[in-house]
Amino acid sequence: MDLNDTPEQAEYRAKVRTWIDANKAGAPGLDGPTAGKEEEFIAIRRDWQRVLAEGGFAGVTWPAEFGGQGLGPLDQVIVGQELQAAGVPGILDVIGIGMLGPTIIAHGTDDQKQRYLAPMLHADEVWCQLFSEPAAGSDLAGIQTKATVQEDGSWKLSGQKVWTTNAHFASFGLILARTNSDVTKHKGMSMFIVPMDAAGVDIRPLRQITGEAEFNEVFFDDVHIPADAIVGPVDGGWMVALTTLLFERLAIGGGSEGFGYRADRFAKAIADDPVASADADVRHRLGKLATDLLALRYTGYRHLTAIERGGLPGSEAALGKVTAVKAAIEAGDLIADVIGPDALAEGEWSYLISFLPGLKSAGGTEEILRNMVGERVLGLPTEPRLDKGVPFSELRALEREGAKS
Amino acid sequence: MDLNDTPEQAEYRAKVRTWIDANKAGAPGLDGPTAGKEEEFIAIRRDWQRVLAEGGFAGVTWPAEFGGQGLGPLDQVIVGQELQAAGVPGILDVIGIGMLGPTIIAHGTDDQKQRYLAPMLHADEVWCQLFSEPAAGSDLAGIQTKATVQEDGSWKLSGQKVWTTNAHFASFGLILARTNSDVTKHKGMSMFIVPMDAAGVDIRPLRQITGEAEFNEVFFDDVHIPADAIVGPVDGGWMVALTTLLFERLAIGGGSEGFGYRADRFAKAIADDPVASADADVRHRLGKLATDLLALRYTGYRHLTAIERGGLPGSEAALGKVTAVKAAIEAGDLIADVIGPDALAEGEWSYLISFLPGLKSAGGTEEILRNMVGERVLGLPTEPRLDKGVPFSELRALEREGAKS
Amino acid sequence: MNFDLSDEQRSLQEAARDALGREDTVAAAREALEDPSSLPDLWETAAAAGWTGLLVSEDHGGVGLGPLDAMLVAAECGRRLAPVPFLGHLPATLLAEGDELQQLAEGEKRGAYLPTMPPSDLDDAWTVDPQSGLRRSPAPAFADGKVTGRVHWVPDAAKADYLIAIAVDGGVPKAVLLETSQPGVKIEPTIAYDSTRPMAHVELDAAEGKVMSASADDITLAWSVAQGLIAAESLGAVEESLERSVQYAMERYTFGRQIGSYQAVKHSLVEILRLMENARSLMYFAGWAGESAPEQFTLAAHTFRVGAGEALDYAARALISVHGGIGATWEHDAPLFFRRAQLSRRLLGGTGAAADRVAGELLAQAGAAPARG
Amino acid sequence: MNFDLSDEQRSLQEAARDALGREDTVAAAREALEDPSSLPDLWETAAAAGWTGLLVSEDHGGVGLGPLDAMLVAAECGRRLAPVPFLGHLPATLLAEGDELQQLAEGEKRGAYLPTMPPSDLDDAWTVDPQSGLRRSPAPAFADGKVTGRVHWVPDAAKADYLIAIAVDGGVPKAVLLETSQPGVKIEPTIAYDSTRPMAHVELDAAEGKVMSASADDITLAWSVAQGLIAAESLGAVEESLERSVQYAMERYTFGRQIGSYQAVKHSLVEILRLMENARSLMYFAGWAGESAPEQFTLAAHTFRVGAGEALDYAARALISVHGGIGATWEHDAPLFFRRAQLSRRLLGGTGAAADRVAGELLAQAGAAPARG
Repeated sequence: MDLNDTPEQAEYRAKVRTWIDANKAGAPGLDGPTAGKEEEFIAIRRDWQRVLAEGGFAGVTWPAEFGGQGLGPLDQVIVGQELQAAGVPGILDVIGIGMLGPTIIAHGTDDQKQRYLAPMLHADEVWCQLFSEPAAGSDLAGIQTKATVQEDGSWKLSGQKVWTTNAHFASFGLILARTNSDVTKHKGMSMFIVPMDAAGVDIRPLRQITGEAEFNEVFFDDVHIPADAIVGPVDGGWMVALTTLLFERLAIGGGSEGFGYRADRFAKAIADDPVASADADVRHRLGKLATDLLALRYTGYRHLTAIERGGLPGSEAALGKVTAVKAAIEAGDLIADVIGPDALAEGEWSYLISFLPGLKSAGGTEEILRNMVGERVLGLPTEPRLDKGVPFSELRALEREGAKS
Repeated sequence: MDLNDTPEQAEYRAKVRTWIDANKAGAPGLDGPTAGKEEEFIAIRRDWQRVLAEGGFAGVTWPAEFGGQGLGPLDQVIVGQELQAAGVPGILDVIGIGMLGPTIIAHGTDDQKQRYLAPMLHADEVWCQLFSEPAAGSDLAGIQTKATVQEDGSWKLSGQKVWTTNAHFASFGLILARTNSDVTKHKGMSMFIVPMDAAGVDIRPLRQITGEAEFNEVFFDDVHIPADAIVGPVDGGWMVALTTLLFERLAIGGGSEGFGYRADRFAKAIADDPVASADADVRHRLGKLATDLLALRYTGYRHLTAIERGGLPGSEAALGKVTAVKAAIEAGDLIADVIGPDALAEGEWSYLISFLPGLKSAGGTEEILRNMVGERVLGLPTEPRLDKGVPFSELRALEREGAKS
Repeated sequence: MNFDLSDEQRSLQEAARDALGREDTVAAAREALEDPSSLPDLWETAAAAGWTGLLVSEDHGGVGLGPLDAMLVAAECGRRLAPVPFLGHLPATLLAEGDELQQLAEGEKRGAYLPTMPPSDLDDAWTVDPQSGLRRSPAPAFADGKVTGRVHWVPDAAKADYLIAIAVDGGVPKAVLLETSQPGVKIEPTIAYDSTRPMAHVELDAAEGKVMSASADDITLAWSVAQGLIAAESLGAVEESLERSVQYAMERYTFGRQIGSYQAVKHSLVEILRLMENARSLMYFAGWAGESAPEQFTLAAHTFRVGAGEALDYAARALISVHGGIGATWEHDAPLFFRRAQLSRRLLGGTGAAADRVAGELLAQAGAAPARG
Repeated sequence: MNFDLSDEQRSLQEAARDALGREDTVAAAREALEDPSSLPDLWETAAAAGWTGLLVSEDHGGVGLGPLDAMLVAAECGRRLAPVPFLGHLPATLLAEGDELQQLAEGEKRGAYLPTMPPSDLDDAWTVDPQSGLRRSPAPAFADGKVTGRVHWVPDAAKADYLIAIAVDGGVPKAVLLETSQPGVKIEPTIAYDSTRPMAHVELDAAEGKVMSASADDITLAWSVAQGLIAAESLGAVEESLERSVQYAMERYTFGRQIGSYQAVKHSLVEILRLMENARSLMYFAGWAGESAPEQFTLAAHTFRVGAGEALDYAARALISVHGGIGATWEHDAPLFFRRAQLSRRLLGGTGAAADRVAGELLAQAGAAPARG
């Protein structure tokens, strides 16, 4: 058990720290945008990503030939830790750099790599991920957005995506679309690069319970996609998507400590109230949820160790989200019980309480996640599937029938 | 909202009370048998059931032609309430009188009614119910005990039953057995009366966590069953079994108040400890579980009202068991947390804590019960079934295959 | 034995459902989050239906019904998240007298009861919810005919004409009727996470009012009725949450099946049903005790508060979860039920204090009668 | 960064698993419920493996390992419900000195630590578990070189040669070594719901012992190590419960499918996994803190106690449930894990007091450093 850096890591950490010390005067603050100043905020954060990229601290794990540093995921973690310790924000385009760029590196053509990676790294062009759809949440392979090949080999794209972060200022999106409905659902999808300013693309903010629009809906109405914008083979989009999701898992596995929900933050809120601090019920609840959050912190170190050894955390790592959301809900409930309705007024606790129901479903419902872990980690049998071996085009009819039987 | 008796009920209640006052001097106590005195205990309780039957307080709802009183289920409840209020036990053969007798009345032949009902009523012959099997718990229709018809029309019975209350002193059992494996599982069962002293019947006590044998396993090895011992049609046993289960539902719906788990009983245990009585955590837990138990009490009155109107409580009544077990587990945990390991020493709390895990699965697991209520009450769709339309003899092969796919 | 609603009570329920169905109060609840002034005022509806005088005898202009009837109407309001100012008004009518009572009953004036918790094992004094924190605030004081003190999180105060304050004089509570327009009364509207429940803090500075004849028992009763009313509103919201959840679980498919066919979803919906049926039984308990067993009303009303609160906590989160991500968006109705759950849980002492009082009542009974059990 | 077990630690685990695999300790646990004398004595096994001196330096006859190593072995014992008297012996070796320490380390003598809770927000004094009830008992008193007092629910005392009592002298705790055979020491074996954990109450009546040089910090450390050890035993039992539950869920069919394919069962088994992985991370936290961050060891050991306790509570009930009715019968192994869960939860202050201490530690940190967060 050793949480210390290896000599190489310590050296890299010192280098990162030196660079941050030299550059932090020019860094923006950690706060999000204030109302009406969103564009300015994004411009500032674009600039800061550019500075980071030039310092070698964006795309740390990207190969050097694409502007990256060719370092390991632990080095990426070190950069994140040091930026956080210095109170300085990281890159703006976390999804592009962390997930979409690596997908293009893995599956894109040389031309695509040439064209897109450098501007992504420097935040000249921010990217968004266009996978989820209203009718395809947990069951991503059920997407209905359709790309139809044209005589000239280009594609026409129509459909709707949802839960799209950054869509409103992204230059490009990586979009999963159905290109063949006559085969089973996993086999008829392809992945495309779509310019977000193309004719027929309509981006609408999607407000959450908090009142803030963390996500967008994106509508596609006969959007023209050139033939060379496909990533990976025609009808081979599912494998490309799995690559993206793998990088997502790596990003989540390495970085989070209870999704930012820290035991000490919650303890502070209770400590402010001497009556609550001495109440057996309050203390019991605090002790239990704090235990969960500390478990997450140290689970994170286990995952980092796995990553350092060149692996990935096991599938059970996904359970960290369950614990984090559960403990944070308990914390929100506890703090609002202690503070009373005042906690529901605007402010951090109100935001926390309103944000959590959305987080609960984000990235797959808890039910799907438990299925996945039960099957992959415990080896439990899957449920009977009604959609196996059925062409996508016939699925709905089958669904109706299955429901009746 | 009126918990008072109707004039007719009040009159009947007065009659019951008068009879109890006149007869309670001869009644046994409420305690269970002491070790080594089980036989004596049963003999005394047989005698007491005979006295009750002669007074007209056994088989209250049975038709008069079979020795009953032809009264309604509410009158049955009144008898139970008055006996309880007087601190006097009820009948010994609750299962026979409440469920098996009515089944024979509904499906038996005249000869069967003639032969069996009167001795059952007077506890000259106690009965047991032989439905559940080790491999057929939640899925009762999966029973494997087999009855094979002989040339002379009699049957040979082999198999194993489990969770059989009173088997060790019962004269007869009502047994569900498979008589045809070439049809789907619900269609190949028949119901029989089996003498528990027949050759080939082996009764073994099944001890629970408490150490007490509340149930038995019963083994059948080529037991001879005469042709006239079948209840209902050949291969028509499932409908007969459903009748028994309906009477079980009536018995549970009408009688219980949280399965005997009363809020005041648990409050008393906490009130004995002044530190616990003032502890916010303890009080919070007590307040919540007591709320659940009081909800059960008043839910019971809603069910009685439904029964009084000639109906049955809705299927959601089955959820009462979930609440009762949950609240009692919480109570056991709370009381043992307050008292400490001493609560686990012999005595009422140790018994409670050890008894509950068994009660949780008794009468169907919570999962099956929730499925049933979700489908019947909320109208939710069933799960895909792999066993539909498949002859019983092929089921296991199909199961194996389903698990692999 | 007849532990069910009467025909009259069913008619009352249906009439309430009809009356409240005329406006889309759920959509209004969302609009009011951004523009509180857009909240419809349902006072005329309530007065026309006789709800304003529901608990007032016919002699005083009311309709002379009981707590169960009031809870049934409150449940219908809760189902629709309808901003009917019941929580403040109805308990006020239990304590007011004379002409003012008549005006309140007939809906000519609006009342607001300043929720004041009777002494309990937690606090051996009359207290009010604090503005913030777990330490409860002392109830206003009564001295020289004047009331001084601050009461927080008062439902329906902003539009009230009369307040019923509970002011304590040497440990003895008095119900005092004040006009909101009079000197020494300051009403500060405050945030409402649930837009349909406008809240205010009330500051009383040597305010002179009419002292009512209500006894400490009457004042305790008003508190318990308020507990029953907020619980009933919660129960109504649970019923609606379940209905909507079941509907979506039938419509939505994933992996080729309706999501309601999956055990995880099915069992969660059954859990709402279980909690809802338990809460309904506790409402009947409170209604029956209010009518036939007054000595059990405090216990009954607080168990209902605890049971309905737990049910709504669960149901509101499940309503969102069953809808997946879309259930957590601004334009969806589910978050409005969630907001209702969050605020209700913390008003009028909160469900935590209600659970404590349930424990206290039972412990007192157990201690007083050591031979029980 | 290397937050994983070392190769040596894995070897230690495997060796423990081998050593404990020689006897069917789970079956023995059931037999001992009816005949406590039938419980196998695994002392020789423990001594031969060097476990008796696990935490003792090589200078004093031990093997000089750390708390994490001890927890790893304890987890293996827990997995098999093996009656290895660790809870009493190992903390005793942290406080003993000299020849007696050597005897304890080499397994020549058996020690039993009398669990004594350091002051906390709950009780601002050194206390021991009461015989019954929520009010904790004062720790034994030290006066004129003699120890007087009563310590309840002491693990492993019945067969011990030496006791380490914590006796308080003007608020200051002293660790005192006593011989069980000496005058003034009375050991009363008591019931054990979990037959593999023989418990005793210890009565000290002006018992004269050797005062050790242990400081209050050392004595707090012994308490925390005991928390970690009982937590580790629980974690091992959880691992075994999960393994057995999964196996049965694969073998058992209902309605034509393996029960492990149903969401209700699957999600419950995943819940065991979730709680187990969290508890394992907390064991690593405690192990790492014990070695590298002693100032965090109290917090870490108590979080592990809370996390592992919650995991075992859940896993033991789930193990029974997944087996259906048969899982609740005497002849089945599942109830033995349930008994382990029930008793463990209430020993050494109980998991409730551990949660309270976690809260206390965090509240103190938050109060002491108001700028944090």
